[in-house]
Amino acid sequence: MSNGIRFNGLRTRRFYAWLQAIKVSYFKRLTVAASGFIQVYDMTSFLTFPQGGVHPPESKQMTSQLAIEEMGAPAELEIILGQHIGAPCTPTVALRDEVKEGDLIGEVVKGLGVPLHAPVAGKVKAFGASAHPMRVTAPSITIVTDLQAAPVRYTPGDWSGLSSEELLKKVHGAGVVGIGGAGFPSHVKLNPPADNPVDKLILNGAECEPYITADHRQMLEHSAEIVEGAKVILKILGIRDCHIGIEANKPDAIKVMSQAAAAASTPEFNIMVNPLKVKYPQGSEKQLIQSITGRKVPGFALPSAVGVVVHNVSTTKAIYDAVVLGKPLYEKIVTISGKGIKRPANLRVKVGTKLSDIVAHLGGVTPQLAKIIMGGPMMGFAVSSLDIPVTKTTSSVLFLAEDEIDANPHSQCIRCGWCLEACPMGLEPKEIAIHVEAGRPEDTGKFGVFECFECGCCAYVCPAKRPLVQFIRLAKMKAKR
Amino acid sequence: MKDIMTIVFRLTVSCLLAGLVMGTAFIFTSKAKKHNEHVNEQKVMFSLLGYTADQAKPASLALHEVYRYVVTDQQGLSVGYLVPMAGEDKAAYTFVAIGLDGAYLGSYPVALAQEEVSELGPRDQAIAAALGPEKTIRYADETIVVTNNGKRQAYLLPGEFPGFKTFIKVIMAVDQSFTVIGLEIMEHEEDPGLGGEIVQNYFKNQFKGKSFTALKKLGVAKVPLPDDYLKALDADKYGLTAADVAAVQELYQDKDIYALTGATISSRSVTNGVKGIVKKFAYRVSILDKVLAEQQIAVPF
Amino acid sequence: MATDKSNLQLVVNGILNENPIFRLVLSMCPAVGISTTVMNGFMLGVAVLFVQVFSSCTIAVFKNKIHPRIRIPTYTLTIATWVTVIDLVLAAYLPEAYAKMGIFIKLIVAFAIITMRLEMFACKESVNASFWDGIGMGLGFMVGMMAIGFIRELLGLGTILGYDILGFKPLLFFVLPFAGFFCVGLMMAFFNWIEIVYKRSKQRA
Amino acid sequence: MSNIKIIHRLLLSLVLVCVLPVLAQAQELIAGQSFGDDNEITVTFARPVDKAAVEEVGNYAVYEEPDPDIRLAVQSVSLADDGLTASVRFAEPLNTTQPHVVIINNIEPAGAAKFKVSKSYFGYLLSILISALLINNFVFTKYLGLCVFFGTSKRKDTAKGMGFTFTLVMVVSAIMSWFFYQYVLKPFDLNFLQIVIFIGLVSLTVQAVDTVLRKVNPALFNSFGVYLVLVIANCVIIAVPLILADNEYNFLETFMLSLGAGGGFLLALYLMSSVRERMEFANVPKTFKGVPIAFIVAGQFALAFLGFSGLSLF
Amino acid sequence: MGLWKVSISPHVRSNESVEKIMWTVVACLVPPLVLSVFIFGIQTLIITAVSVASCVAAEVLSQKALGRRVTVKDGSAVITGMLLAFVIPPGVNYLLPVLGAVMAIYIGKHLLGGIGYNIFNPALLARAFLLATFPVAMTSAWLPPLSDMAIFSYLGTGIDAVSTATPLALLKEQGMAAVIEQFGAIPNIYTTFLLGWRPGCIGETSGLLIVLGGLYLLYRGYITWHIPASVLASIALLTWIFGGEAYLTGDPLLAILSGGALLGAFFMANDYVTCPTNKTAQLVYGVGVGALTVLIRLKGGYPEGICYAILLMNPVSAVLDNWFKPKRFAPVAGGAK
Repeated sequence: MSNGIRFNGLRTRRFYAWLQAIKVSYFKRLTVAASGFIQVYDMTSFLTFPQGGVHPPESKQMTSQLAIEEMGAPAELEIILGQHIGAPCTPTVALRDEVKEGDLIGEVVKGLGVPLHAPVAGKVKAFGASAHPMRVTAPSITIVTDLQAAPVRYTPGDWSGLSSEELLKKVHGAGVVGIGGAGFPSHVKLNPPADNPVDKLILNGAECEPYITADHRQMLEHSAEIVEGAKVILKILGIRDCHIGIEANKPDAIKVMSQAAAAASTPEFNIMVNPLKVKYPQGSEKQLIQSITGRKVPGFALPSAVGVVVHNVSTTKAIYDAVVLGKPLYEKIVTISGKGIKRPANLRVKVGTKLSDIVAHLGGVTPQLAKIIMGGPMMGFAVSSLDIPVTKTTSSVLFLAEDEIDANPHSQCIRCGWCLEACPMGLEPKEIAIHVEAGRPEDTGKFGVFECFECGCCAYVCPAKRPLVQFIRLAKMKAKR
Repeated sequence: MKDIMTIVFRLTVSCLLAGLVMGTAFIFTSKAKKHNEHVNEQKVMFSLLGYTADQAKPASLALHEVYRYVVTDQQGLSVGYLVPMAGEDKAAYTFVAIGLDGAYLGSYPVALAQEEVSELGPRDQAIAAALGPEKTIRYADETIVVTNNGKRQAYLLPGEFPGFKTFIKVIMAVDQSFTVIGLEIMEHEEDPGLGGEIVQNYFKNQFKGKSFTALKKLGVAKVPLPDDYLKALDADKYGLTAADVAAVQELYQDKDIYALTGATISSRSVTNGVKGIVKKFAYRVSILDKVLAEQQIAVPF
Repeated sequence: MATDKSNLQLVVNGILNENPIFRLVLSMCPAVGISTTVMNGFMLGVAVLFVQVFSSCTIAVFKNKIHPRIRIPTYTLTIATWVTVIDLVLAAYLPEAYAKMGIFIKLIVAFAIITMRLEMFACKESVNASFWDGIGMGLGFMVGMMAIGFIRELLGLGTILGYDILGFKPLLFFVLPFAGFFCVGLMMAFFNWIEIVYKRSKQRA
Repeated sequence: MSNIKIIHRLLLSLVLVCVLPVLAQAQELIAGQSFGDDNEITVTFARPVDKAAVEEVGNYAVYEEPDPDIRLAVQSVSLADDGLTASVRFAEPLNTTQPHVVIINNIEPAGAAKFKVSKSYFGYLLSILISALLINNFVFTKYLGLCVFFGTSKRKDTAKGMGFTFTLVMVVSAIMSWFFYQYVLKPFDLNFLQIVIFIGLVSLTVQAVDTVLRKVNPALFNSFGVYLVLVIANCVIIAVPLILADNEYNFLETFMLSLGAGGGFLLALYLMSSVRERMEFANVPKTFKGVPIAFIVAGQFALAFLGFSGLSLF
Repeated sequence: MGLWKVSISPHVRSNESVEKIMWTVVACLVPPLVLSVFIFGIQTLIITAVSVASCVAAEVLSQKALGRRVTVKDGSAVITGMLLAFVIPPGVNYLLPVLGAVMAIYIGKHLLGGIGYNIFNPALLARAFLLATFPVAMTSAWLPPLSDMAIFSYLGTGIDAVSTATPLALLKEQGMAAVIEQFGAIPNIYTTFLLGWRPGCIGETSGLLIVLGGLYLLYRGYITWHIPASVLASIALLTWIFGGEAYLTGDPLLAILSGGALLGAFFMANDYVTCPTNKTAQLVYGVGVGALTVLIRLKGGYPEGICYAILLMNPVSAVLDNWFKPKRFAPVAGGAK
């Protein structure tokens, strides 16, 4: 366990994590109670990846016990056309068209992508540009909600008779993308290249980023649906094994999911839950695959290269919705947390809802608010405006207060080497940063700068508070071949 | 081809020119070099004997070099001394061979010019020629006997011994009863500021006046140098008169050598080295004297 | 392509603009190794001056006779010859100083500065110019060595040319051999600083 | 890289070939002998010997090799229980830099056993090597070769190439110089030609290495060739023959000295270049940029290398 | 709506910082200092104060002179000052640490680019400098430990009159018997040395407190076990093999307790800036430090070698960092794409 005693400033917190695990992990409770030594042993016996990683304060207690709350449709929605990796959608509606909830409003004409659906019934008001956390602005469709329209009811249908192609088409048609991460179209993932036989499905329930509890609540409240979705995926892929990886700090989810998995497992479908050690970035695809299967995905390759397909639990739920209910993906569970918001919550919001509406729904912000982040605190984007609409991939919006963020100025690198220890990819962030600082970003290729997925572990641990991720991004930009 | 010819030709010419220049320089300087080589050493020797720039040496003072060799032949090892002969003819030398037990083995006249005696190569050749082919010789060391008006006054003993780092080369002067008259460090590579302090008066002058009996059991004391002794040892610096110095010296005559602070090993090496040189010399000179007297070999000392 | 500089300019150039130690950064070994006293610097300076002047003149005299393909060997031979001469002379007439400088006198043969001046200057210029250039370079080297020697002797031994100036030894450090590195480094930086300040004042003017 | 490895292996095997014969010496009755404490000689016999004869102090005659007429006083002799190892103690500390001759009379029916105790020659050779490599490192404690040292220590690869080239040229030219010195200069009293001859031999070696490399291994030549010219005008190279002529080294010692000097230069260059590559990113004051700061760093290296001073391994 | 901060992820940072690390190290160095007052008298406190003050002053002046941000608050100069005082004898002139501070901070650190860019450990560099410049004071100003809490008794007295030898110097010059004669027989000598009642440098003697401080740093995760363990283990092992009259008879425990090995292993060798970052490299580095220490102790010109051993290994860490790279997570063949 190379990182066993690494980031020890966090030792106290880790101890609490132990306690938490002890309190509830019923299947290990007996051994855990035996002795302190076995406790440590027990902790490390959870699956994990061997190299790097950090354990930031989890801060999940603010929302982890809050049930998913429906947030009604706001008066106006802005639906960004490019919500996935690939080409943005082209609108299929015209100005002032009436749309119903779930109607197709955008489609990809050429290239990779999924269709877009109307989250509400209403009227197309404008084709404009919305604020976007990464791209400043992005083309969008504005829909004025018809507040009188009744919500659509979906009923489960039988899917067992459908072939894998038909299932895939349903997934595509519902506009399902990987909603835990970058928004990769799910139907592509479900159709791996033929030369790489896939034998394992992994459902990612790690949710390793601090604060976020959307997947956690999803697993608690929709365990049966997730398991059913997993079965759909297994059927599409034509395989038997499904692992659900859940970090050990969500013992209730582990319990519920285990029960659901046990109930759903048949000779055909073998679904099991793997508790994972609490360590960031446990939920990163490569790390998760290594934790559960021990396989290493080579650099720049897809998980299918090692015979694995990974889906987020929420994506699985969306696939369930698409296939079983026939409901397109236009709602999203978003964790709203942080000391900067009056009432933290796990909200089910319509895609296209603006942050300002959410803030209004939750009673406004507190005076301590210092930073608003879309996504997790480790990899999310700080935003400067509340006009940004929620997309399919938004899993959380954090309103952080001054004491939750770090605003210290950075100093020179002291070569402590902590970033080397923290990097899950085995890179040398300090060297990359020093090269970039000295104006030689083109030399950073040899330190593997392109393998970096910007998990932020290095910058998190850096005692000199150096903006290492920033340097790395700069290096990536400048060192493009 | 023509190119190569010119190159070869010009190179040859330049080599010849260079050789000419160097050869000329060599011829012009070689004599001065021989002359100047030992000037410094001689100066040190006279200063050890007490003759400095102010106090010129008397004309009656003479230095006689005795070279010791180790001789190997069928019988085994023996020792030989190249001694000058007394008399008007200054260029006469004899090689006196003595067995390891002190017995006289024979003497061989050596044909050697006086200027050549201080040079290792010609001297070795001359001795080898005198001894005959079946004996091999190896140069060991040299001693200088100082006479005044034909009477022995002192011995000058050059020698070297291992110091803390590399070898320490010294010249020391002892009188006829082997009491140390003076010690001069010629070469050393001890640490500057630590062992390098052996060249300082306050260390090397401590040996002055140590009698042979005191020397034989001389040790090193790791205590600070007393103030009065320090002043006496460096009399020039503190402006002490000779009488004062003598009085203090008397006081410390039988004391051990006070070690240099932080350089006990260097101090001890010098002490042991000096001890060894004098002890060996005293032993050898008694044997040599005995043999010379027995065999009635006339030497100028 | 004769030089357009006067004799005096050539000499000054060697001492200031193209000082072999501080500006050209050549022949650093003696500058570090034996620059502990002014006298040492002076003695080695004299030796280098001699070799430089004589080599420069020799090459300048024979510059038309030297085949370009054996240029470097010829330079080496010339320098080696004159080094041998000065080596013999010093060994014969100044044995004490010779002993102090040890192997460095013989190593003048490998000083890059001399070869460089032959290659850059003497093989193109007249005997007269070469002579003055040789003087300049030699003096430059000597001045550099003496400057380092001055600092090291003053700070290390408290003396200048053997005369007691301070009456005590401030920092033994400076006469230790390796202090040469620090002295040369700091002095170079000092000259760089002067240059920067000079340039800045010039710009302002 | 692989070329460097080949050279490395070559040098290593050369060392072994030169050193093995020295190791393979053996004595008859006396199986081993060495200096023990500062006043002790330890003797190991090949077969059990008579305890009384061995422990009889009067049976011993011991002297330093250059002083056969002065016998050292043996204080006591004790034979260990195994009957093979005897410890001879002396009244006074021994001067272990000199070989000591020990004669033990009446120990065998055949008569006396005579043998020499000295520090092992192999150890002496190694100490020459280690001394040139570390203790008297040519760059940091002898201050030679600084121009090349500062010039080529900017990049690691250059430094490595330079260091290996130096070592090669140094070993070859030193061996040639040694032959020349021993068989031409000394017998004919031409010592004053030392400088010319040695620098000529160095140039010749460089030229030879250049030609041979170009033909035999063009790849290696491409990586080393550029440095070869620099080698000629360098005092480290010429210093080795001068030192060995001064100290009258024999062939093996010459080899060890040149190898150590070359290795030491390589070591210094490699360390310095690694450090300087790191220094490139440092915010060095403007006036110190470049050579001055390299001097300061080299001074700090020299300060650290003081740690080796006074080191005597064997 | 107010203005919110915008920056690149990650938005949360661990609460460790350079200042925190440095000041924790300073805190760990305080107990040995306090003990040294009782061992060698109040002047150790004065020397340390002078040393720290001059290091801090040198840092401020250097940074002002070089036009850099003054970062004296981060405590690194304080550490250098304390460590410098810890490695010089307790009986030296108060001027020595001032000169040492200039060497350590200006020449050793700021000329090379400031914190993070020094190649050699500044405190040890200064010690080597002082040892070369004031060889007598640095090798002989050892004080015998006080037995009666008379902490003012050495003030103003001639140090020459009381100076003594360190155990290692005694061991080197006169052998084990002399050490036992002066400090007591074998089992007792360990406890005496562990508690610090022996001549030595100001901070190196109180072994127990140094170990405790080191363990606290280990617990906090500021240092890892690799360097201290490999340094101490290699010193112990090599001393055991080569340090005795015959092979395998050396006294490893004495070797660790009698010199600066503990201080070096816990507070000097693992200085972040000058040690390698890779863990394997750190092990190699530690063994190198240990081996050189034993080499210098047994065969070298100094009784204690850890100072030079660390200095000699410092530049090697640049090499080791190049040799030992972290294990990449399945890199693509042919290097970076």
